[in-house]
Amino acid sequence: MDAIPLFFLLGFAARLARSDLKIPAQLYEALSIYLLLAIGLKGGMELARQDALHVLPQALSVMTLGVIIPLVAFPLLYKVGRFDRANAAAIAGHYGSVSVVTFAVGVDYLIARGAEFEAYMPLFLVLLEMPGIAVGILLARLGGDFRAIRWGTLGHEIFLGKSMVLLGGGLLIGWVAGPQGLAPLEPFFFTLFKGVLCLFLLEMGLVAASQAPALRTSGPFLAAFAIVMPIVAALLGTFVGMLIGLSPGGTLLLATLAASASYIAAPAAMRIAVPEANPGLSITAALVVTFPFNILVGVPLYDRVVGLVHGG
Amino acid sequence: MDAIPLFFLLGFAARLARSDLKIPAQLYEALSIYLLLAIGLKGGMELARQDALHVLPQALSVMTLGVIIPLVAFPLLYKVGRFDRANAAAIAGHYGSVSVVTFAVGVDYLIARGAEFEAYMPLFLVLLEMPGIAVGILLARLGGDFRAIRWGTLGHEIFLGKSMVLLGGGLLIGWVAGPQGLAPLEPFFFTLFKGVLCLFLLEMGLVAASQAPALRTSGPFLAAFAIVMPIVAALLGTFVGMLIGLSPGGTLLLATLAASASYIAAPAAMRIAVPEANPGLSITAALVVTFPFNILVGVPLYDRVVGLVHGG
Amino acid sequence: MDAIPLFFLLGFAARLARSDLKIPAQLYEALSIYLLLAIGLKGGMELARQDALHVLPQALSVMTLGVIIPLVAFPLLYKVGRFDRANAAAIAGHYGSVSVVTFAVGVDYLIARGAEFEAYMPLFLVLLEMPGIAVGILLARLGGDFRAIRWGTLGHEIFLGKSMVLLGGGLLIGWVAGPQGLAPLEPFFFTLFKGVLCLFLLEMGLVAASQAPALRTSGPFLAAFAIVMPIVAALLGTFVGMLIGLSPGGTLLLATLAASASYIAAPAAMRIAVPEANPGLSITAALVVTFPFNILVGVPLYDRVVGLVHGG
Amino acid sequence: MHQTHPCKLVVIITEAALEESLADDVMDIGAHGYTVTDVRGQGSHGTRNALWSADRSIRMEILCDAHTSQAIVAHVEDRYFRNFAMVVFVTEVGVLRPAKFSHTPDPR
Amino acid sequence: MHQTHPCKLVVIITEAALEESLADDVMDIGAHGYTVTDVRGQGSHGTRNALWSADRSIRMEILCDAHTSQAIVAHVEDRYFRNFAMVVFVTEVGVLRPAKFSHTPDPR
Amino acid sequence: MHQTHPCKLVVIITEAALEESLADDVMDIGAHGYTVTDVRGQGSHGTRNALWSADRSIRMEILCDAHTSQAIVAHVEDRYFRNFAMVVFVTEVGVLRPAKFSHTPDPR
Ligand SMILES: Nc1ncnc2c1ncn2[C@@H]1O[C@H](COP(=O)(O)O)[C@@H](O)[C@H]1O
Ligand SMILES: Nc1ncnc2c1ncn2[C@@H]1O[C@H](COP(=O)(O)O)[C@@H](O)[C@H]1O
Ligand SMILES: Nc1ncnc2c1ncn2[C@@H]1O[C@H](COP(=O)(O)O)[C@@H](O)[C@H]1O
Ligand code: NA
Ligand code: NA
Ligand code: NA
Repeated sequence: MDAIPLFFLLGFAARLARSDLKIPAQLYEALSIYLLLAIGLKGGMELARQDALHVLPQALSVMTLGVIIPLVAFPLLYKVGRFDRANAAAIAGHYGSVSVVTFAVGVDYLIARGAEFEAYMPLFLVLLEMPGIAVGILLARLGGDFRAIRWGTLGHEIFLGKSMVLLGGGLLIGWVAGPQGLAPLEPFFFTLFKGVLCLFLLEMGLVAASQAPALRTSGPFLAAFAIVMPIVAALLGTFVGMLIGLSPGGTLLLATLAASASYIAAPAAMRIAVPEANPGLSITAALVVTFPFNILVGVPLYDRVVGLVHGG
Repeated sequence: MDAIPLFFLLGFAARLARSDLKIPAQLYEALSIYLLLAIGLKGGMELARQDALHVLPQALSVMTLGVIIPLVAFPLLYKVGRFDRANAAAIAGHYGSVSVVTFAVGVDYLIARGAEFEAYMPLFLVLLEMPGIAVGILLARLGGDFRAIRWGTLGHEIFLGKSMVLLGGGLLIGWVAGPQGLAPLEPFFFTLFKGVLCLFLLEMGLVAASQAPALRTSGPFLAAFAIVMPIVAALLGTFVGMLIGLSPGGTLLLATLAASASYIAAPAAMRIAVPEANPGLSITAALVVTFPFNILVGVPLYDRVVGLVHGG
Repeated sequence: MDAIPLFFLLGFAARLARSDLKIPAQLYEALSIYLLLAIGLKGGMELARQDALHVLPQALSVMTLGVIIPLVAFPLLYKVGRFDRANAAAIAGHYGSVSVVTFAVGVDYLIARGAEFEAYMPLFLVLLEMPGIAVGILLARLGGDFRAIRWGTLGHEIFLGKSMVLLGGGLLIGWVAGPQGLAPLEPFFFTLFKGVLCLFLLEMGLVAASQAPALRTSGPFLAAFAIVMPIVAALLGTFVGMLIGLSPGGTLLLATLAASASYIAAPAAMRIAVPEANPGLSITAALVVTFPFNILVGVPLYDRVVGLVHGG
Repeated sequence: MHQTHPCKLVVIITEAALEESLADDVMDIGAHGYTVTDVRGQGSHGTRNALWSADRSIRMEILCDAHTSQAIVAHVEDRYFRNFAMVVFVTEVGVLRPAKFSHTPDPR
Repeated sequence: MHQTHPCKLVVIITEAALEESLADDVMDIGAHGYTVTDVRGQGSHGTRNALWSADRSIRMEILCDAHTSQAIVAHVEDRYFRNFAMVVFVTEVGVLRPAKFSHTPDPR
Repeated sequence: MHQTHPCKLVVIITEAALEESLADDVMDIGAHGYTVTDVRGQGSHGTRNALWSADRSIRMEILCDAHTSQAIVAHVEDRYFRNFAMVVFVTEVGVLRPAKFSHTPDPR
């Protein structure tokens, strides 16, 4: 059996049992810096092997996907869920953006099964990180005073946030240095990747469990949304994947990205750009429900879906 | 020559010379999390290859060993050493439990010599961690008000302490995932192990030296006890190892475990369960005397002993 | 293209763009501990393969180089640059000492080109770290009250500073343990080296950029000095390299060491020994100008020089 | 007008091992919150340099009303002083929303 | 003689996300400096255990004259209280060089 | 009854490089202990963001009697103010066991 979900469960259980196990804050930072850089480097290295003209149209469609998802999520939250505009928009933004670790778990899922996929998928990960957040912020401001939007801060949060810089920077370095230039970095950034990912999932389990109690207060609708929305988004992702002619593996990864909700970039950006939104809601949905759902149930589920559509 | 003791000596010397070299607290945490998990995973993976019926009786005898050792240590400390009940019990508990790093050094000692040993020995490490601590706490309370024991906290400290969760959790994950599931984690958790261990020993040297001055105040008896006790315990361990039919290598490791004193799990548990005991005493004995003694002198010594008895 | 300078540029750019990317302080500590130890170990291991009589005379000449460089730098700063004695001496001390990371980049430069070099060069790195600092401190005190020098503290700072202990200690361990003893540490300390170095350069970029504004206040002379001095020192290093019969590769590394300015050992020592010197000046010169100059322009430049002289 | 109202600040410096139980205690006693910082230091129990787990210390500060501060001080003295490295001090500060830190209704 | 002069100490405990903007604010308002510590804790917004990025808190302390402290308190209350986990308190301390922390000339 | 007694709290914020010598100094001067926290900040010497070794700052707080606080303040001003980034302030706090922090016998 694959070890990754086990590490998450260990962390989750340990925290529920009120164990004193803690991952030091700076270790958490170090692990996420490593994961973001490594994924970016890998994607950039593979991108160096592609010709731009082939990837460009795909890239545009993928970004469109990032715009559509929050536009689907928002009405659900605002009209059905009765959240106020700010909270509905903030949560929608989290689901419009992506979870790097969920992506990594998807990649691992394919590798474990020896399945093929477009090795430059991390490019799409990078492209999907921003649009959803931007749309979420705009939705929050549609209410009225657009002037209230501090575009400077906004752009800064979106393009210069830690995760964008590491993912995008890694992508750029990998692309410039190319496979040859990265060869000597392979033992550190690629060979160790899965081990580090497991450690990070242990931490994710601890964090998710520590946030779990908030579920009670946040209400049943949000919990339902946090399971339904990923599935809907995964279908959209599958559709776009087919549309742009990705391999089954690539399609699954795009579906997984669509289904994933951001808990690093989005929270940081929303806190500054939509401060009136309650960060607890987005985090609880994204981290306590959607993240575990995706890595434990979602990925295999989406795989079956992709299998069906590709089969047909 | 093997590098491990050299790293300990470097740290020890650097600190004695009042160098400003420090291992950041969170790096120390990170290293111990890694070591505990890695050892657990290795053991679990090997356990997956065994049949329970074969291991179970061995496991029980090993746990008995964990109960006996503190029962041997306590009277020595209480009657001969004239420590008050709380301190005698607390120190006994430290020696009843085990040192993960000492075990790792023992394993490395065998590997360096290409000697065979039961690869599932980490199971015994896990089983030996708790009983000694529990016995130590009970001995402290025998004095009178048993009601004073907060069993809840006690059990919590023993079973949910950081090291138990990581060792036990790793064991479980390794056992469930099996050799196949762990294969992709090998480069991170197993290939790097010895390097990380060296870094940790550097830190152990710094810590031991920083505690060394306490030896003067804690008196000669404790110093003597911290050398005699490991030897006695090692003999008990050797005896049990023979009894349950372990290989010479396995017997050496069991002797080493018996001889080792806990400085992670026990101090944490005792501080909560036997607060009136002076933590300085246990730490000084376990860390400043017994730990260096074991990794520098003890392991080779116990190896000779095991050689004799197995030879005869 | 080689990835190393790219990581530095990424960090530098991220900081200039005011990204919130930060390398946790303790990760920075951990990385530098690793790099210092790894370089020391490597050098010691190779030293074990040499005979002392061959290396000794070289070692002495190299230490002389470390004494000469600050004596060249001081008058430039004091007379031409019009810095007061304390600042001129402190800056000179920084350039007399060396930068471990610059050395590592030089080594990587040679490896990438498959060029040969004396594998025990780290010995010279260790030998060059101290003399420059000592000379700088003496120059600062020449002004008058030599009694003001607290030789104890001074020696302590120089010989027991973090970087000396790790470099020197690593060297010793590597030398004692030898290639065999270090073999099991290779995956951790050597295989991962370049990856860790890249991460550290990312951080160096962040730091350099954060210090960049100081350039405006520190004036044009210092900026010029921070480019001219490395070149002058590199020529001295090249000369000594030829003199002691180093290979072209070894000569380049010695030139690189000479050209590099310390930003770990020297700042720490100077802050205590010459507190009246403004640490901002040395740091700005060494970190914001000289370090990037060396890794981006210097090393290839010195390589050409060495090529010429060796060719001729 | 942003007038500040008097409020007590209780500061407890002790072994990191006590963090959880202290947090539970102060909340039970009636504090509405607390802030914890990792620290190192020296005192009658010798130096605690945070070199390793058992060597770590914390600094917990609690804003509360006079009554609660009394109760907290009394509790920690009775429960922890004898067996743990610990220092406690109390000081008077000004806060904006006294109600946030006390049981008494907000005077504003 | 090392006499100390009265000075205000403003302490702000809030979400780490605000560190940069708070620093800019207090300097704009007229403080000459500030000190930041990483902390964790609990309050009306629940526990913030610094387990991960968005869960981190900071403690910023600012030494300044009464006028500036008033302005800082007013500003943070207006700008941040509604939407952020935040606690602010002010206390009186003694400093050696009052000029270092105020706009008024040094009385010495 | 848990009455508190007046005591001085001296706080020194300065470069991390001074931690060891400051600790030695205050103990020599007569303090019975101290607590150190890692901090970052800004002041007349510019920003110190703890991005790297030489950029780190510490916050040392010392509980002591008035006499000792005077001596500490005087010492650090004479010895360090000219060459180091440093801020010092003193405040009055209440402690439970004054004897723990002073040379004078415990009034209790
Ligand atoms: N006089 C003091 N001033 C500041 N902090 C102190 C003082 N005495 C003790 N501490 C802190 O409180 C902890 C426990 O104190 P103690 O119980 O005296 O060992 C020490 O490790 C210090 O961090
Ligand atoms: N009564 C209190 N005493 C000390 N710190 C507090 C208190 N209340 C809140 N805090 C700190 O301020 C942060 C935000 O407070 P709040 O807005 O009440 O959630 C908390 O996470 C604590 O770190
Ligand atoms: N007004 C202030 N309020 C709070 N902390 C300060 C203040 N001024 C300086 N500091 C702290 O003291 C350190 C040294 O101050 P300075 O010598 O003014 O650069 C700074 O890095 C800050 O951490
Ligand atoms: Na998504
Ligand atoms: Na034992
Ligand atoms: Na140099």
